[in-house]
Amino acid sequence: MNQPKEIALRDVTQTFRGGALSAIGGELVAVDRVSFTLSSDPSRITSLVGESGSGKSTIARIILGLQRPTGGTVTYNGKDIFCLEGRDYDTYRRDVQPVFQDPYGIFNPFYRVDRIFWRPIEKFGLATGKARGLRLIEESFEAVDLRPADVLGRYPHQLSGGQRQRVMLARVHMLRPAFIIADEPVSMLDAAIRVMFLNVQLDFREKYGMTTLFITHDLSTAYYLGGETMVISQGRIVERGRAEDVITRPAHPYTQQLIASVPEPDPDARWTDRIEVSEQTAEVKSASRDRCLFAERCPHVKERCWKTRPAMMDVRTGHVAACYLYGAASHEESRDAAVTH
Amino acid sequence: MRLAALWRTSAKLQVGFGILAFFFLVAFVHPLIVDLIGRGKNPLEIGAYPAWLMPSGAHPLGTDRYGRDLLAMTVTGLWSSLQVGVMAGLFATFIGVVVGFTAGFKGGKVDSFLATTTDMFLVVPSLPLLITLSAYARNVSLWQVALMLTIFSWPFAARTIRAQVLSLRSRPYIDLARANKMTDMEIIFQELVPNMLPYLGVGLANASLGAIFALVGLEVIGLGPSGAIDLGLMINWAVTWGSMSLGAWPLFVAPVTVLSLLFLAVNLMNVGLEETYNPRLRRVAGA
Amino acid sequence: MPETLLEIADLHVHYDTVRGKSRAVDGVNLTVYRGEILGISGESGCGKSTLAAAVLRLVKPPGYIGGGVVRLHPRDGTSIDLLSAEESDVRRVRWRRLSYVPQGSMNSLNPVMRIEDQFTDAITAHSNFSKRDARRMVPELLRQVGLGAHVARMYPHELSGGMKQRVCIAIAIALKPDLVIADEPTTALDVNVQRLIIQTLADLRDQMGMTLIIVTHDMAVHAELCDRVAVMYAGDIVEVGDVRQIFKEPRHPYTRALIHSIPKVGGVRTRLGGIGGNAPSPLAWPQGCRFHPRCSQVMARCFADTPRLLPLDTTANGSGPSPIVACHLYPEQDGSRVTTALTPVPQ
Amino acid sequence: MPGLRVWLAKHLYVAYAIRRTLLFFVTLWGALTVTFMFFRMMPGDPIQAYVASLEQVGVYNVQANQEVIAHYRRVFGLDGNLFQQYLFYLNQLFIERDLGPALINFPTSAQVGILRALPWTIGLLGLSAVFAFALGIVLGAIVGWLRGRWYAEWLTNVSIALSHVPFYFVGLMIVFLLAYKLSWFPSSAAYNPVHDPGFDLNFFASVIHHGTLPALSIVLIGVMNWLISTRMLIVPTLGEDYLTYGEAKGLSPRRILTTYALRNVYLPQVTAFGISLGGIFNGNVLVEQLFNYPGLGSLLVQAIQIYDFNTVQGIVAMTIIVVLLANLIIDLCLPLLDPRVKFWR
Repeated sequence: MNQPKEIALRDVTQTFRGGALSAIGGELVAVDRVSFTLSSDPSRITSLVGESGSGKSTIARIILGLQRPTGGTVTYNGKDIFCLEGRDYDTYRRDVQPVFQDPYGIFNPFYRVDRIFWRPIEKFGLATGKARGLRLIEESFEAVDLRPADVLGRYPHQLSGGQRQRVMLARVHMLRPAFIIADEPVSMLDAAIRVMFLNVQLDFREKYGMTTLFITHDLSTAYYLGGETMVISQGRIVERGRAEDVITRPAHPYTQQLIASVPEPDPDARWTDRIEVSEQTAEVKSASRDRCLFAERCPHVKERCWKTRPAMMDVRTGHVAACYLYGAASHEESRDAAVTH
Repeated sequence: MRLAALWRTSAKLQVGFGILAFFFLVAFVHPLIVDLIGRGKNPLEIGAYPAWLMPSGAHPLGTDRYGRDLLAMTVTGLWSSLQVGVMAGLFATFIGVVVGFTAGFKGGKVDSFLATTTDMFLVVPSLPLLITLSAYARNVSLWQVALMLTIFSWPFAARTIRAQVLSLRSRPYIDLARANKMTDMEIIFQELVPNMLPYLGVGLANASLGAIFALVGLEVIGLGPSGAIDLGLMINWAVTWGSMSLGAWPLFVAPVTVLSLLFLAVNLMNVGLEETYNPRLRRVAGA
Repeated sequence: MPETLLEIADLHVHYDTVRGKSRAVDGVNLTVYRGEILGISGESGCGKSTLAAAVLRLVKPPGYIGGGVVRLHPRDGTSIDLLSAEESDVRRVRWRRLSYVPQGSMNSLNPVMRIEDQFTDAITAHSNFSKRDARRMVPELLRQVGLGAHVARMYPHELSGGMKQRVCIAIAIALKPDLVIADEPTTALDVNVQRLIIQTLADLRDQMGMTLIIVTHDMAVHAELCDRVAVMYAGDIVEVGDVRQIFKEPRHPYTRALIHSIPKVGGVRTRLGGIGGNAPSPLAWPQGCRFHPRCSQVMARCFADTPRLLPLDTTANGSGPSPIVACHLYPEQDGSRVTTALTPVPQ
Repeated sequence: MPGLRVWLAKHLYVAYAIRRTLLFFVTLWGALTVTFMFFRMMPGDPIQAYVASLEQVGVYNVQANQEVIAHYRRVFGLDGNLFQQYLFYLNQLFIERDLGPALINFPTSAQVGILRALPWTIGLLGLSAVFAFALGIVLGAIVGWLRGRWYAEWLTNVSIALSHVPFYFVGLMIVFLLAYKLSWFPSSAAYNPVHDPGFDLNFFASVIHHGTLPALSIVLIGVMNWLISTRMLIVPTLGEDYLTYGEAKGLSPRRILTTYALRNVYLPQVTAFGISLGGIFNGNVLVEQLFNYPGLGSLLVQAIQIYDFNTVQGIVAMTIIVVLLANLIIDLCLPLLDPRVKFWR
């Protein structure tokens, strides 16, 4: 793993059109010009936090090459991942591996669970011969606190949710990819197994130097993992920085409201103020998208917020937020500036 | 659901498959049965035996107007009906699989085009066209009859397979297969097809049955394309010769019972498969 | 002693599945007092949702009630054992005395009926209101959960998850019942909607004096909302106590591990322990104390006999009603059994 | 243009109706083209076959007058290349709405015969199909709701056994039993010729009396078919969350079955009904032939036997139009059954 590997997203956009949506007149913009970079050196856990429908899962599918975005590019070491051929495609698949959300859907019910391991071993040539392959699998089982006897030779419906998700982790451990794209892997697990899962995720970074993009809607999980945190809302990255900064000293009004709504597991720290959330029904939001999308609900809304989309402004070193409270540059100006220098 | 597990949990599937297997067995060994009855001479020859014999030891189903043994005729008729049915069923299922998989897997414009085309064929009433075809194209071979029947039975297979593929395609294990660098073809044959085997099997049975039903329909109104003896022709003879009024019930009852049992068998398999394969149905059934 | 509203004594709920008999709820004893919010917590598969379904008598085949008594003491009616009473009697009690906010509230609303019809069919079924009067009550009920009157004419698929949940709450309080049971009311909701739901449920107790049972695995929701919390493990209750006692001085090793494995936002970040091993299967609960395979303070006794749910004497560090624990770490002090002797009921 | 899209967004039903109507025309055009191609690609030439049959009757000396054949060919729109024939075919169908001379009662044009036979088929087929559908849904719901009781399971198993037996099988059995053995009902013709068609009571009585047997053979099997499919749909619905919620609300079982379970089953079943019409027409052809009921079915068989090309082509086109129209009407009524339809179809 000598020279650093990098996945770079530039202005990635995904709009859904057609079918029912054309009946609603227009399209749904799921991801709206998102740019960020994941680097394998230094290996780091980046959590992408957002509500359901904010586009975070769509970004995961785009990075994994499962869905071609309608705009912008995703490059791996400079080359567009949707135009990779031959060796480049192989290395990309080898270095970027997923961990999915639904433990019940990740196994093909027709085959035994072992196939999850033998397919990549054959495809990526991890081990020649059955014996060496088996040793590789047992080694990975140790790392995720699973006994091979409980799992190997069984069918998916014979395993519990927790066991299944740990099998996925064992698979990732065996492959040792440079990047793990984990799409809400813990949201369907109980507290006890969830913590164990997160600890293994931390080990992957410390021991094996794997960089993880961890997608979740749960702020406490993001905080527990540390590393870097990005907050996404309605398809746009609104805030980005070290986990401690973003979660304990949130800059963007949206993040502040999000943090305030997380219930404290402490009876003495109950909420005292009441919140009034104006509920938009599902009908079309007609206003144009070239503005700050949080303007309707933002306590500090200004004239400029309605005019143009804010760029990412510096709040403190390594902590940026897309809000005019911290600067005046609009998204367009900053993008042109970025292109020139 | 593993095939073995599927087999054990559904009694309906077992009974249905049992009946079907029995009929296929009888059809395969029909020359032996015919020889056994004929004891040397061909029981299907005109004038082989006295006409309108009632069922007896030598002739379990009696004889028809020209003294031909009915059991031998039923068995031979079964063989040709099944032959045409299975051939048409295979053609129809093959086209259905190709169309269903392309539409379901590709999605987007290809899917909407193929779906509309399938609906087009579904709406066209197939029997009048088949009748026209058989009226104009006299004495055609079994192969051509099977092809004719296929034209209008492939949409049914295509529709069910497309629905299946659409529901399976969005499962996470398909995305995982892509992450394992598996190509589209590998995904279809290694991930999708195994899960759909029960549906493909029953789909084939349905398509074949539909073809037999259409062919028998043609023959009952005397417009059967080919001259070979088969169950439909026997019913036609029974009706035109008024065998019921002559009290020679076997000529009518034998083919009708065989065909009804065939329908029952396929139906049982359909219901059995649906009950064990549809997770929501199973949840309610407590499995 | 606060007034008792609901008594559950030795309740058993079993399922006959293909793989054998599943003893989802296995001898639960619990008392609910009027005007409080009782939280029922525990990992998924511990039987808390089955318990709620049993109290509402909604257990459907292949599940069945294996035994036990669930006695409801409504304010103005005669008390009724919900399990043994006639179906017609139970149906009279439903919604007027005892109502329910369903678990999967995302698809609990009938997709082909307008929201107001979902209100009126419950109201007209249990009161002598006509359909028109019932329809007039709807806007007021919607306002109480923060929804506009226009929602009444809409269909479920036009509402967001949070709105559907609040509609279910509004329907539950339509006839001012004595007890509302909410099963996982905040799961699968976004954070700010979750907070709104918690606030709405708290209002039911504070402003309308209703009694609630909240079933959820999310301990933080219990902390924000409940007065007392019962922790369930492997089909039985292992600890019941005041919410501060449960969070600050948890007695049972399982409760302690549960509290310890909640990631917090803010504060120093240390690695949490979590609980080793796997959740036990209801087809074969472990012998003796069911937590012994995963318990850090397991003793010889724990393998042999199952500890009984007993109140600890509170004189030592009395803080509110005495905590009730089922663990051999706390040898039986005063030997009095909890809730075995039901309060005498005037026949 | 964008203004229209926004307006459509407000009036979802109109957008849905436009989409379905466009799809109707596309499918109609496609189906008619398929039948056109089918007739043209058939082995053998309809005119030759017709002339050959005349020759057997000894009416024509074919070799002598080739121009007779040329004349027939032009009249039947079979001259010129394929594309010209296609234009002639479409023109016949939609613009002139005259299908050309029929051979059945030459020279009256084909659509006269077809339009005379259409009401009988619509009456027999339409009524019995709808009746079988309604009865099937109700029985299916009851059997689904009472699953486990012996009579419910017994009825289900009988239905499974008989639901796919073809109409004319049942027709044959009914004729044998009711008409021949017990002779309660007449087994042929649409009405007693004694009464001339008109709006008097006994004409209707005899129509119903004659129509009972053919209708019965369609209804009997249709009911069982719909019973099975409804039960298959309603059993999982009984496990849905909103049903448990209805029970928790303490609603009466009857109300839960109708407004909660059944209303969610209407949508898939009504759509399936639309699609099944094509298939029902197939069975109907044979039933009409068996009971020589003067509908499109028996007209078709007559036309085939004398190679009446125009009538056959007209009947097929008419069936397609009728079935597709019925489907369009059903599609347009779907949103009333289930409001979500406007969104995802």
